[in-house]
Amino acid sequence: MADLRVKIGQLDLKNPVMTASGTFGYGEEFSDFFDISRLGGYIVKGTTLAPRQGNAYPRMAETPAGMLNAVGLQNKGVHYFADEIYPRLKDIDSHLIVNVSGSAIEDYVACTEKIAELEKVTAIELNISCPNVKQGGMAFGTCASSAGDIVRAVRKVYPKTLIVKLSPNVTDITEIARAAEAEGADSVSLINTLLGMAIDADKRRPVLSTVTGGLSGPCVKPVALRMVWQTARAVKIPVIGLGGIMNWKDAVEFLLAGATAIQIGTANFIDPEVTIKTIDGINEYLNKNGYSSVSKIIGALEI
Amino acid sequence: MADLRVKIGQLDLKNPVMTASGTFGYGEEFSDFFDISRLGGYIVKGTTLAPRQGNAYPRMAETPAGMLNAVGLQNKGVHYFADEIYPRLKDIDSHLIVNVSGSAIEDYVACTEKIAELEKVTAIELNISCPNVKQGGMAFGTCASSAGDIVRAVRKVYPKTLIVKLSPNVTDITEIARAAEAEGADSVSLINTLLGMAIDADKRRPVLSTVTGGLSGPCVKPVALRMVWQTARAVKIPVIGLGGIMNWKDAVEFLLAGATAIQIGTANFIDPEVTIKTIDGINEYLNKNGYSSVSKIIGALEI
Amino acid sequence: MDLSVTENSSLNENCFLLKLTSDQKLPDMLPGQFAEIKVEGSPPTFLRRPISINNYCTETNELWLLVQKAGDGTRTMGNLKKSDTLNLIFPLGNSFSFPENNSKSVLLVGGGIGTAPMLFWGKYLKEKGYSPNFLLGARSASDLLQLDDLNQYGTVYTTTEDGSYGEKGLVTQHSILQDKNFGFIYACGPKPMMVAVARYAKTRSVPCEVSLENTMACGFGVCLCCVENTVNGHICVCTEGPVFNINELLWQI
Amino acid sequence: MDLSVTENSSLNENCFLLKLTSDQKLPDMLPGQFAEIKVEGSPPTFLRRPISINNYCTETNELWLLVQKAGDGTRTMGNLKKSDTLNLIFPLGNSFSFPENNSKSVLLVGGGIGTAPMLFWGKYLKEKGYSPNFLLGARSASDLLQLDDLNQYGTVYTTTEDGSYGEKGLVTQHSILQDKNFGFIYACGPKPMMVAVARYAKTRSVPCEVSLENTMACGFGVCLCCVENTVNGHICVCTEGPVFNINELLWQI
Ligand SMILES: Cc1cc2nc3c(=O)[nH]c(=O)nc-3n(C[C@H](O)[C@H](O)[C@H](O)COP(=O)(O)OP(=O)(O)OC[C@H]3O[C@@H](n4cnc5c(N)ncnc54)[C@H](O)[C@@H]3O)c2cc1C
Ligand SMILES: Cc1cc2nc3c(=O)[nH]c(=O)nc-3n(C[C@H](O)[C@H](O)[C@H](O)COP(=O)(O)OP(=O)(O)OC[C@H]3O[C@@H](n4cnc5c(N)ncnc54)[C@H](O)[C@@H]3O)c2cc1C
Ligand SMILES: Cc1cc2nc3c(=O)[nH]c(=O)nc-3n(C[C@H](O)[C@H](O)[C@H](O)COP(=O)(O)O)c2cc1C
Ligand SMILES: Cc1cc2nc3c(=O)[nH]c(=O)nc-3n(C[C@H](O)[C@H](O)[C@H](O)COP(=O)(O)O)c2cc1C
Ligand code: FES
Ligand code: FES
Repeated sequence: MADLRVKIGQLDLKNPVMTASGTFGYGEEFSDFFDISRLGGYIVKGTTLAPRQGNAYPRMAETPAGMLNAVGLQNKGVHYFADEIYPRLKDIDSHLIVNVSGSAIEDYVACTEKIAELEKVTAIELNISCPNVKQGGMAFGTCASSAGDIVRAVRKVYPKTLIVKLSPNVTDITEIARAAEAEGADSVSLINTLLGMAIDADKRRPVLSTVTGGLSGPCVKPVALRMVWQTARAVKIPVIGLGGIMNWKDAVEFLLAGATAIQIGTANFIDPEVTIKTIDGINEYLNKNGYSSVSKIIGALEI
Repeated sequence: MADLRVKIGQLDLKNPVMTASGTFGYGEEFSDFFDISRLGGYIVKGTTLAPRQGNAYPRMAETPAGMLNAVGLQNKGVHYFADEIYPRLKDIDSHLIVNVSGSAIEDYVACTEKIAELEKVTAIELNISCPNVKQGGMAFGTCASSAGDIVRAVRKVYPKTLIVKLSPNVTDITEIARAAEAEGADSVSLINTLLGMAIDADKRRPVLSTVTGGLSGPCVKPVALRMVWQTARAVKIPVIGLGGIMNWKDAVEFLLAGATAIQIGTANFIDPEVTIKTIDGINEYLNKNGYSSVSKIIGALEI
Repeated sequence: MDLSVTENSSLNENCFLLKLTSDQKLPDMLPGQFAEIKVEGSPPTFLRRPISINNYCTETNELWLLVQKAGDGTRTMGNLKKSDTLNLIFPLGNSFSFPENNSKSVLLVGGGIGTAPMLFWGKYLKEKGYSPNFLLGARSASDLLQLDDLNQYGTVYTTTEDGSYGEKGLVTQHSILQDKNFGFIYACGPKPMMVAVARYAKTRSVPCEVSLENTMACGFGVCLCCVENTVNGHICVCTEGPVFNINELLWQI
Repeated sequence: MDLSVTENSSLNENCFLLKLTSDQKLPDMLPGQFAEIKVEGSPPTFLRRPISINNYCTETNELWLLVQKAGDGTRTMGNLKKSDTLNLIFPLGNSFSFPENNSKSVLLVGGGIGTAPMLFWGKYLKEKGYSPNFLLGARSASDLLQLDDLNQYGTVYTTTEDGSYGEKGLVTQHSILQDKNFGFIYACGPKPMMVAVARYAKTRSVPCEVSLENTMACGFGVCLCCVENTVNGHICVCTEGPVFNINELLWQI
């Protein structure tokens, strides 16, 4: 057994495999499939200060090797999370990370303050990259100065590990990553979804109620890998890589490109046990190739 | 038979189906498969002032529902094109469009001046979006002011139809499109390839000699459709849509999203007759749905 | 869970019946529930495909799926052969409810492939002492599926749009709806049909449940892609449905 | 062009031989040329797959492909059954050249699946009055393919790495290379093997052609993805190859 441990900010992860926000519910839904305490960490649904109904139906379109979603951050708000959901999750032996979303800086800050009270939430992932809400999310993530502003404000109220989730819908993702780093982020995770669109030619209408939505799945993997590689060379804080990871081989590619940990999103829908298989697969890869620990392959791409 | 004619700048196209640069050679390679004069237009290889060897091997990686290329504008230069290739193409009854590429403004201008001398080249497509050459191409296409500069310089020396090909690797493609329009472009075509990367986990190396390359094929279609839709609403000049079109249905989606014409790239590799099938399919779609002309569905998406 | 195909029979040009089994005992399941199916060898089929449980035979440890070829995913499933393996996540979703009143005569309405969940539900109702009546609507005689199977568990009424079998017309025009009273109505099929059935039920104050479709990415409640707007807000069809009481819905009925 | 499968026979665990035909007369083709094949039902296989023409029988109007299961694309091709249809673009590429000198004895070296083009070329050479000698190298006896077919057209020499058939060792260690002289050498196989053969040929001043692989997107010269760096610059393997004279290459030999 290779040493799979990695460190993100103050977190010691037992392995580099986490779940991506919005694709893993609150984790409980997966307890029929495997023991979720095996995960390095699990990032729960995008959580906002106030409850949100999300967008109208239809919210999903299948695309070549991927899907578009337009969920729009449906959730019952941070107080419901703290009161009703957190108590059920807090004793699971893995890192519970909350994805904090919003539209205004004050909301992000207030939501974070509430989360900061929850002892067993060991980190937040600041979602400044959701393409599916009208004002918000993505607007912050597509401009270095506003990304810096929001990270600064949240950092002030959050002493634990702060991960900033970046949008791929930008000219230069390293610029945003550096802005987050400069304001004290402990890590950046990327990529969130690419902004895309699907059209029903017969009905002559967009498939999604919101016209555009977020693209995820293997189709985005080449773009995600490239951005992770660029970002890992541009910042000193650890990078968490995601986007289209379907198996251990994809995960290894992200680690080689420079990611210290990875997240699995859409693949959970197709194989609920994919995360566990990925942990096992990384371990086997390391053993087969004679690496004693996963840290040996992080950023080890030979150019 | 529906009326398939569309107009791009000064060009009257017999139908809205063209081929994408770099995926159709000089057209001649396809004459075994069909009569290329049936095409609305055909855009030949990226052509530069001086000959270029292109990048080292390997130049290609297959990806989920797509491919990465790192050809790097291999071509024998505009003079060779004018002397050796043009004479063979000039009598084909379709619009011959040259994709003009380069790294410095002066080269673009000089290359364009040479092309302007060739009577039967009825338009150029200015490629400011090639991700595969070190200095060049894409740098212009990812910044509105430098895009404006180059369009202005080329417009001065080129009185015929000027199409500007845009990069999708930007935060806001409409900004670049508007800059091109403001400097007198007759049309914009989009998207060029998304910058991506592939890694060989076993060899722990990038698959491409250039590390990163350009992503094309159905995997990029949702992003391309979204950008075409955004751009068609942002500019008055006609938009030419491309990115992942594999069949008539995909083509109709781009037309509905606001494209006046479309280009087919990667699909030519898989089915060399795809362009002809697409023309026929669009015609059938129009007939079946009672449209007398293709112009009736351009931008006709119901939101 | 990997199941193995014991039989794949074509019922007409577009529909086939898959029978599946396993070495292990299949998990308990209820009528109205569905499975999420991984289709192998179909390039455009990235996500799993939701298919209702058509029947579950505890004796033979068999699960039946009644499938219509809608696109490449279901077409590729149609090529499965005896002994092939199919990966299913199941059982998923809620199930139909028993009538709360004492009325034993209930109506199960299926439009097109919407009959799929009704065989299992009818069988189950019969076992619990109810008298199911099946009302099926289809375009043409050959689109009426599993009539013999359904006949074992209740009376079958049919309509066809072209009049080639049963009464001519839409399912909601069948005379039985005027002639008989039912204690509960269950419906599955195209939305306009379900709306019409719901309207009929509401007018007569008969309790009514419908089984909804939606575009699903996961099928087990984690993606939130499959919502129906209800009196309780956006609710996932895959976990809190697919069966809904019409009183919960915000349909114009 | 759509061809139909007349036979698919498994030659060992990893390799199979596909025989294809058409109602129309197949186009003329030459040894060394290849086909680009559209694989249906393999989700990861987006592009066509290049496969050499293993044999072409004008009498039976049959085309043979000898294929090794390398990944999902070739594995899926391996499931093809009699009467299935396969879409090919062919013939593509250049072909082997005849010796320019008068020597009639030539050597055709195949490493692993690299023997694929050699059957057709050997047959062709024989028909034109040459004496082909086949030298095949493989890991083990079961990896030596089509020996009977090759025997019809020339003498077959073999090496296996484990010594289970023929001489033990690598193809380039076979004694025939010391014992006989050849007027031309043709090689196809893994690059290290081809380099070794090229070195042997160069040392002895025997003309030599090798058939190269490359990652191809189109196969007919329009994408420029498949270049080999040569004395004439970057050249497409799919149109100006796959067969190259070793003098054109910039290999370290
Ligand atoms: C809870 C539930 C139970 C179902 N039970 C059955 C059943 O028992 N038998 C059966 O034949 N079908 C059933 N369906 C419908 C079935 O899931 C779709 O027909 C199938 O997913 C189509 O896949 P495809 O790849 O063949 O077609 P695609 O190419 O994906 O689509 C073909 C057409 O079907 C539509 N479609 C695709 N996916 C869905 C979906 N999830 N819901 C509704 N429409 C869709 C598309 O919009 C398109 O018009 C059920 C759906 C749900 C949600
Ligand atoms: C001109 C030419 C002729 C060929 N003739 C034959 C033949 O007669 N019989 C035969 O079995 N194979 C032949 N090949 C190799 C064959 O094309 C590959 O094995 C096949 O494309 C692999 O596809 P896949 O989907 O099964 O595997 P993939 O999953 O795509 O790949 C599996 C492995 O094969 C490698 N590979 C993939 N594509 C190619 C390629 N185009 N060239 C080289 N390596 C590749 C990959 O890097 C990977 O390591 C030929 C290749 C070329 C270029
Ligand atoms: C249905 C769905 C819902 C999502 N919701 C969120 C969310 O609430 N917050 C967030 O930061 N990202 C969200 N994402 C993005 C994913 O976390 C992830 O960044 C993206 O899907 C790319 O990874 P993948 O290709 O592995 O899915 C969502 C993605 C999907 C598919
Ligand atoms: C092999 C290859 C070479 C290309 N060369 C060029 C080029 O020379 N100039 C250019 O503007 N675009 C070039 N492109 C981009 C295509 O023209 C097109 O914009 C892109 O592939 C998206 O369309 P598609 O998905 O239909 O292929 C190339 C694409 C490929 C795949
Ligand atoms: S389909 Fe994912 S929540 Fe219902
Ligand atoms: S494979 Fe496209 S040019 Fe050779």
